[in-house]
Amino acid sequence: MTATDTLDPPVAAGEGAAKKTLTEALLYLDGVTVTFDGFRALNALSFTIDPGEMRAIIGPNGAGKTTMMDVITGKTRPDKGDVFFDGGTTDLTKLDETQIATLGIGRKFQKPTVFESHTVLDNLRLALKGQRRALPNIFRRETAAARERIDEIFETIKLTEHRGRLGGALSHGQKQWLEIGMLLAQDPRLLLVDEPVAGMTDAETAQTAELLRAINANGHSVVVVEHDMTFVRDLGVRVMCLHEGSVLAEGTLDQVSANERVIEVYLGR
Amino acid sequence: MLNLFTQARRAAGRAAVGATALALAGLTVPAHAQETIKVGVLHSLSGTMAISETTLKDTVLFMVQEQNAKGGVLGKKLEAVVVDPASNWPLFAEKARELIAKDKVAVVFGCWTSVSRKSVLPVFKELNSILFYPVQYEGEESERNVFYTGAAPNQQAIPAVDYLMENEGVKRWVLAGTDYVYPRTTNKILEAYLKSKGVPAEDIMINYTPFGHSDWQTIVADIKKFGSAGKKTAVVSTINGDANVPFYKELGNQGIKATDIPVVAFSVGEEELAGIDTKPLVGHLAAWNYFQSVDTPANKDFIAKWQAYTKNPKRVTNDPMEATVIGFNMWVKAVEKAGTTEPDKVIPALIGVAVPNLSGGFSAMMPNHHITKPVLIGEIKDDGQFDIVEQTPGLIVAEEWSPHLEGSKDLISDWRSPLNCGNFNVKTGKCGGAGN
Amino acid sequence: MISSARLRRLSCALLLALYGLCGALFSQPALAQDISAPLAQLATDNYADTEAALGALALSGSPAAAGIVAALADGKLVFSAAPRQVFLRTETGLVDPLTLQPVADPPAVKPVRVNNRVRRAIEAANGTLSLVSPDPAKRLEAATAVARSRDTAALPALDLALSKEADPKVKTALTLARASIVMGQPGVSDAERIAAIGLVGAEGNQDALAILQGVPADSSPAVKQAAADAIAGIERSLAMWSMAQNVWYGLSLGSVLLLAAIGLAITFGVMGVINMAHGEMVMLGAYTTFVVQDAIRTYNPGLFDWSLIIAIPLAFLFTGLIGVIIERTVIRFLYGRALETLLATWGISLILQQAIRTIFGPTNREVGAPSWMSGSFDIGQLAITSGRLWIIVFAILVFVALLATLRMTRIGLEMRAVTQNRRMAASMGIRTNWVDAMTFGLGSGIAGIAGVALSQIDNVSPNLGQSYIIDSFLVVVFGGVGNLWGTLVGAMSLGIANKLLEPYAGAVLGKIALLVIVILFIQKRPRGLFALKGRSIEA
Amino acid sequence: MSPSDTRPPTLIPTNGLVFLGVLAAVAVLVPLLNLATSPDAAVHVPTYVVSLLGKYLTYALLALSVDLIWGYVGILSLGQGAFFALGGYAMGMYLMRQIGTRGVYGDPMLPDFMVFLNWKELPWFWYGFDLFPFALVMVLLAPGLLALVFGWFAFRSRVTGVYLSIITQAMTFALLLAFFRNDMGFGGNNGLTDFKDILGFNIQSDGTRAVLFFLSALALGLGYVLCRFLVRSHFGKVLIAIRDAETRVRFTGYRAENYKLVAFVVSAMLAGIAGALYVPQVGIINPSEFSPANSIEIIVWVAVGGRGTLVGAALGAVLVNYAKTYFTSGFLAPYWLFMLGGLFVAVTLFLPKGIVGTFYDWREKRRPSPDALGEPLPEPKPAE
Repeated sequence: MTATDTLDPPVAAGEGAAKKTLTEALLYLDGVTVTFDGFRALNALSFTIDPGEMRAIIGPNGAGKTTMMDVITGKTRPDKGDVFFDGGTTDLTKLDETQIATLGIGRKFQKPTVFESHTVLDNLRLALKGQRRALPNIFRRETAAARERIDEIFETIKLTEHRGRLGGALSHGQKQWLEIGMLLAQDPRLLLVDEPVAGMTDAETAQTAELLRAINANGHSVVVVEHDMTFVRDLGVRVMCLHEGSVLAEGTLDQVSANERVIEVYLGR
Repeated sequence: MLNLFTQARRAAGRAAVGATALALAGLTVPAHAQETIKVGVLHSLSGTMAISETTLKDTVLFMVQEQNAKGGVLGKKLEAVVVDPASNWPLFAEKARELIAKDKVAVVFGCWTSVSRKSVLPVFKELNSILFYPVQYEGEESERNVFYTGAAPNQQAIPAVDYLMENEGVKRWVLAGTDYVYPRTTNKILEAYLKSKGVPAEDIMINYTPFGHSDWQTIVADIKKFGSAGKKTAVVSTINGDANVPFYKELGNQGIKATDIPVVAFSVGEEELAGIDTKPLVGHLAAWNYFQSVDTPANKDFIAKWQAYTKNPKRVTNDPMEATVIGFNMWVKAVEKAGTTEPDKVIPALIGVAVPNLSGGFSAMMPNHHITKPVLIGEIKDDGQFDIVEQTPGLIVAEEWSPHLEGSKDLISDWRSPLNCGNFNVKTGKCGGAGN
Repeated sequence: MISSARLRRLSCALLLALYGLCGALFSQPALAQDISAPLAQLATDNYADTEAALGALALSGSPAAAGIVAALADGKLVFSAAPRQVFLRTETGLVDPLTLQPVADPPAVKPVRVNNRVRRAIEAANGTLSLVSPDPAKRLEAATAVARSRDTAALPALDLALSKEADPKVKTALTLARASIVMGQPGVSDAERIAAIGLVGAEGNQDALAILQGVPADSSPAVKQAAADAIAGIERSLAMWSMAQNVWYGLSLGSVLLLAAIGLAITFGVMGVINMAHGEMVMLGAYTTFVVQDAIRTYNPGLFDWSLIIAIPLAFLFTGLIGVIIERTVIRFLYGRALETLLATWGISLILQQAIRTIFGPTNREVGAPSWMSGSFDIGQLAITSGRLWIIVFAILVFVALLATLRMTRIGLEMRAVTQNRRMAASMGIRTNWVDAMTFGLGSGIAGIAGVALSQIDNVSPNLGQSYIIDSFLVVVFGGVGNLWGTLVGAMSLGIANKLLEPYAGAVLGKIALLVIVILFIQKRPRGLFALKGRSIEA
Repeated sequence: MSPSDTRPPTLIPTNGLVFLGVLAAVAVLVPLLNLATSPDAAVHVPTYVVSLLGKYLTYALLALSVDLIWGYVGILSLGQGAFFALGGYAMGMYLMRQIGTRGVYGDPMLPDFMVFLNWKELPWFWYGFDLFPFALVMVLLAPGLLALVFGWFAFRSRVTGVYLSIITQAMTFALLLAFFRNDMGFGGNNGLTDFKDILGFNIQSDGTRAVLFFLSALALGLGYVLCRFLVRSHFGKVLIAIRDAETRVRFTGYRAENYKLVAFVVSAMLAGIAGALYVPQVGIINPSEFSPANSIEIIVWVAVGGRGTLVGAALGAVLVNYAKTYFTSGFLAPYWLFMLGGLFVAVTLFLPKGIVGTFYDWREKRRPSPDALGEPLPEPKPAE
């Protein structure tokens, strides 16, 4: 037993959502504050994600959703607060993006970001879990296992027939899927997915929801940031609403969308 | 293998190798029929040195025209081949090679900076051609294929220092230069010379600045401070080209007048002064072997023709131009003496050739491949010209190896038989420097 | 400074002149000297003779002497070889130096030649004459000259002058001069010496230091101690002043850097064009100044002092126009491809350099300084040169004007709008093409204005721009791309750091050290001094 | 058969084969035609052409080194000339020591420039350069170490884009100033020159020149193969990924700075080798090789030839330098800067992808094939 294990879960101001203790949570944020030139992007943000959980995060523009992801993935250092991963064993604020990615946190950007001058296949090859050091990669050869795994992912993201095309030549939706596929290839324990269905058709949106549920079912924890309420409903998971850098409400989608404050600042009447 | 190559070469193989030959066609222009004698001009027309060297290119073209008007040389017309080495030192070597090997020039007039000369030297030695080098330089060199028509340090620096000591009673010296070989060597020589004249070390300040130095505030203030110690102080400037204008402007701004701390420069001539308002600089000095203000009929005639040639009645003349003119005339005379442009005949024929210089006397090519020169000291006038305040009574022979330097005090050069050596050591009696 | 032989001559002259003055005051009539001998001696090409003749003239007390000396200084004193005779050249013709009557039948003449040695003799003669001058300023100058000369022979003359002097300022100067001389003289009492040391030490400048260092080695310990204390005091204060002086030099260099970089802060910083032709815009501005001055010299020399003022708008318009042309013909096809702008503008810079070389020739062109930019003055021990002061003022004015243009004018607003969100700006009816052209024109025009200022301190040659381009980029990047204040602070801090390093490391090592510092600094702040912070955007 | 079994890109694509073929032909024919034909023969290649072409080849290798980091990693180094010059200096120092007593002062130890600056002892950093293997190691080590230290700092601090470009320029400018100083002991402005022989062979003899030419061609060929090998490996794919989306690469778990560093060091070493081959062929190395303008020119070569194509970089270097040689002689000499400047502007406006890149585009258009596995076409993205 370490001292941290005995810590009581902190209670967020004005909000009584149950919090897991540090040791139980896969991801643990406590009192995280980030300020840019006087603007508080995150204001004492606290929440936890359980192993195997999928969570949807909603909130108006500027609520701090992307900054939250930046903090978790090491792109932005918080001014204050704790960010722990894997049952409190790892302090994410001490690590950089690469180390965090290696720990098993994958991230999909708001704007789909694939390697545009690589083929779809090479995009997956690059993302596939494996050797990450520079020098050994000069002489690396592709293994049969790797090839099989890539084929599997292609099946999942339904891009098999596009494998030879350049990443930059894909449609917007295809890029979104490729990026999710790349996340899968990394085999992370936690996926952070930022607006995965922006710009997708309804059919594509539904497919994406299905895809994410399948990923979650495979044991990956997922955090999805999304505005599309239909999509969030399709996911059917616990929802958290951010506002002005802290958690406004948390619960099922119905609970959250019934919250007066949420309606006021986000959903509208 | 090599043997095979040489044999094959003599056998003049006529293998048809189209692709490469085609690819190289642009580079290998067949030599022209030899109805003219070609004269190479190797001066930068662009880049940092264009400022100084362009005039020398014009001078050679002018001399070629003049000579052709007189009927050319050996009954043939001269033809100038101009290339632009673009102030790029490796390009100098490349262009020299092109002039000699491709254009088959009989002689090359060129280079300004020491480094450009050093760069082309191996080429001239290898291809056995002739270079006339018209700029004052640091000495410490004498090569069979090069003829130096500019001043060695003893033909410029030392007389200038003597003048300041005798006429201005200077006791304290600032040796300010650009950090390259000419100022370094000249200042080493001057330092040794001043010390031999009893100037204590604390009365000599040496300062080096990089090329194109433009912010002189601190250094000029230091000079001012050094000069306020109660002893008459002078600045000996070996500051190069571009840096001079801001230097003199700063002197003027900080109110250092020639009557307080005179500056004697070795790299500032009429051409450089054309870019400065000289009113604040009146009285500062320069030492050269020629000034445009030299009052001789030969010079007046030359200036008139030059200004007519350039169609610019304000075009100035300067010392390296005179050196180019002297070199050109010497080459013409030697070719006529030898009856051929063959370098192996012209090189020995050049020794002993004397041609009139523009300051009223004759300059002669000495066995060390340097020429005899008068030394003139001039004070800057407000019209950008120089007032000649002193002229050595006779001609001075170049000390290409300075007796004031440790490494060269035992060396001499003599390109006549039987010595035929550019660095003969009189102590060891051997050719080849200090080689034991 | 002044050779001792000459000093002795000066002080003798001074002495005699003073006695002459006293003589004139006490015993009428003044003895009128015959100056025909020195006049004949002036008719020569020999500097030593000229110098000697000047000395004699100064001592002569002849009323004609001042005029003759002035004429010599102006190059208006001429002589004929046979007969050996001097004349003054006036606008109407030659006149006799004594009678000032026109010469009926002028012989062939040439000017009496002047070199530094003669020039100094002229100054000395003028100085001698100015000690009897009714103008206190002239007397002050003469007193200062004597203080610097420290010639014992001048002591009696000084004592005499002191007893007559009424002006307190001149009196102080004379006292100081006396103290300086007393310092090194044998047979002076310790008390008098220590008093002198106190007086001189209070001056606290470089000259005083030199005088104090001249205390004879065989002085008593008390005198030596007093001198050592005074020297230490002066050195302390001089060290502080020299620090201030270095900061001043740094500000001056910084203002030059600011001028050179500020146009680039627009074309590169705001528009993102890696503008390698920026230096050539500066050069074009400098050449505009040259053309303006050339025209003024030819058509209206009286306007010369206004030449820079006239050149500023012309340089702005001309280089601005060139900038607009470049933008319209080349740059506009390259937006969003910053690295290709590097390539194209590099090509443009080669073309512009060669164009100027073809038109104006490869050599430097002369750009003169108007009288209000010449000279220098002191604040305490701080030497301020007017030219540099004006450049600092000018740099700040340009900076403020540019800031105001961007902040307060319609075009400035549109520029900011276009750089921040081109599509949005376009949809709001802003003619983005026009704004692009104007912005590039503004940046180029500002560079042209900088050229006007830089023509005052640097070569006006086709290579002018090349020498500033690296520093300019360094300043903009160091300050933070896209931030004008960053450029200002960057330029000033680089300038001052350079000048503070220079006395210790020398010009070259100082500059190298500065470059290394900038490289290391960029590691600490990879987006410059004034980087904009904000929510990180992806990729 | 698994669908993932797609053919990996060949090590040497068609254009590479053409390039290597031409290079091999030139490498053999030029020395042969120089040595084995009489000077009067129509097909004779004069010696000056050999050294000229040799110089172009070293420039081509230098351009290749720039293309590796600029074309494939997006590092726009405006200081590549520094690595070239350091390699050149390492070779130059060896050649200086080979002069031995044949210098004008005949000093057995000290190069001439040290003698006339009154230096008494050889500075410590000149020791070892009398040995060829040591010099060869330094040719790689000097630029490599500089790149390692500089890159380690810069990439770790995530200095990118123009900021990186400008500090590389500051680096080469600082070195320029340093090497100009005579007190540094590298011959100041004059640099190192007047070389006599290399490994005992007269450096000016036609045979030596031919061998040096051949070696330059060989180095270029090997350099090309090495670069190809690197960019088509998994390592190379990461490099291209860094160029296009560095942040994504980091979030995928790669240490982008290490990849950049390796590429930067390899590139610096290639530049060093180019410099080492350049010096004996042109006969001089001096600080002007460090000048920022030189480094910018290298970028220009690559851009003219086609960034991110390797072959294009080499081609661009040869073409631009041939144009320079051609324009700086004869009646064009006074106007050559107009031509060169005009060329750069024209290339950016009309051939934005360079000669080779434009050729690819043209070929793609003629023969549309969605499968672009052969040569990954770079989409040069704005650096900032």
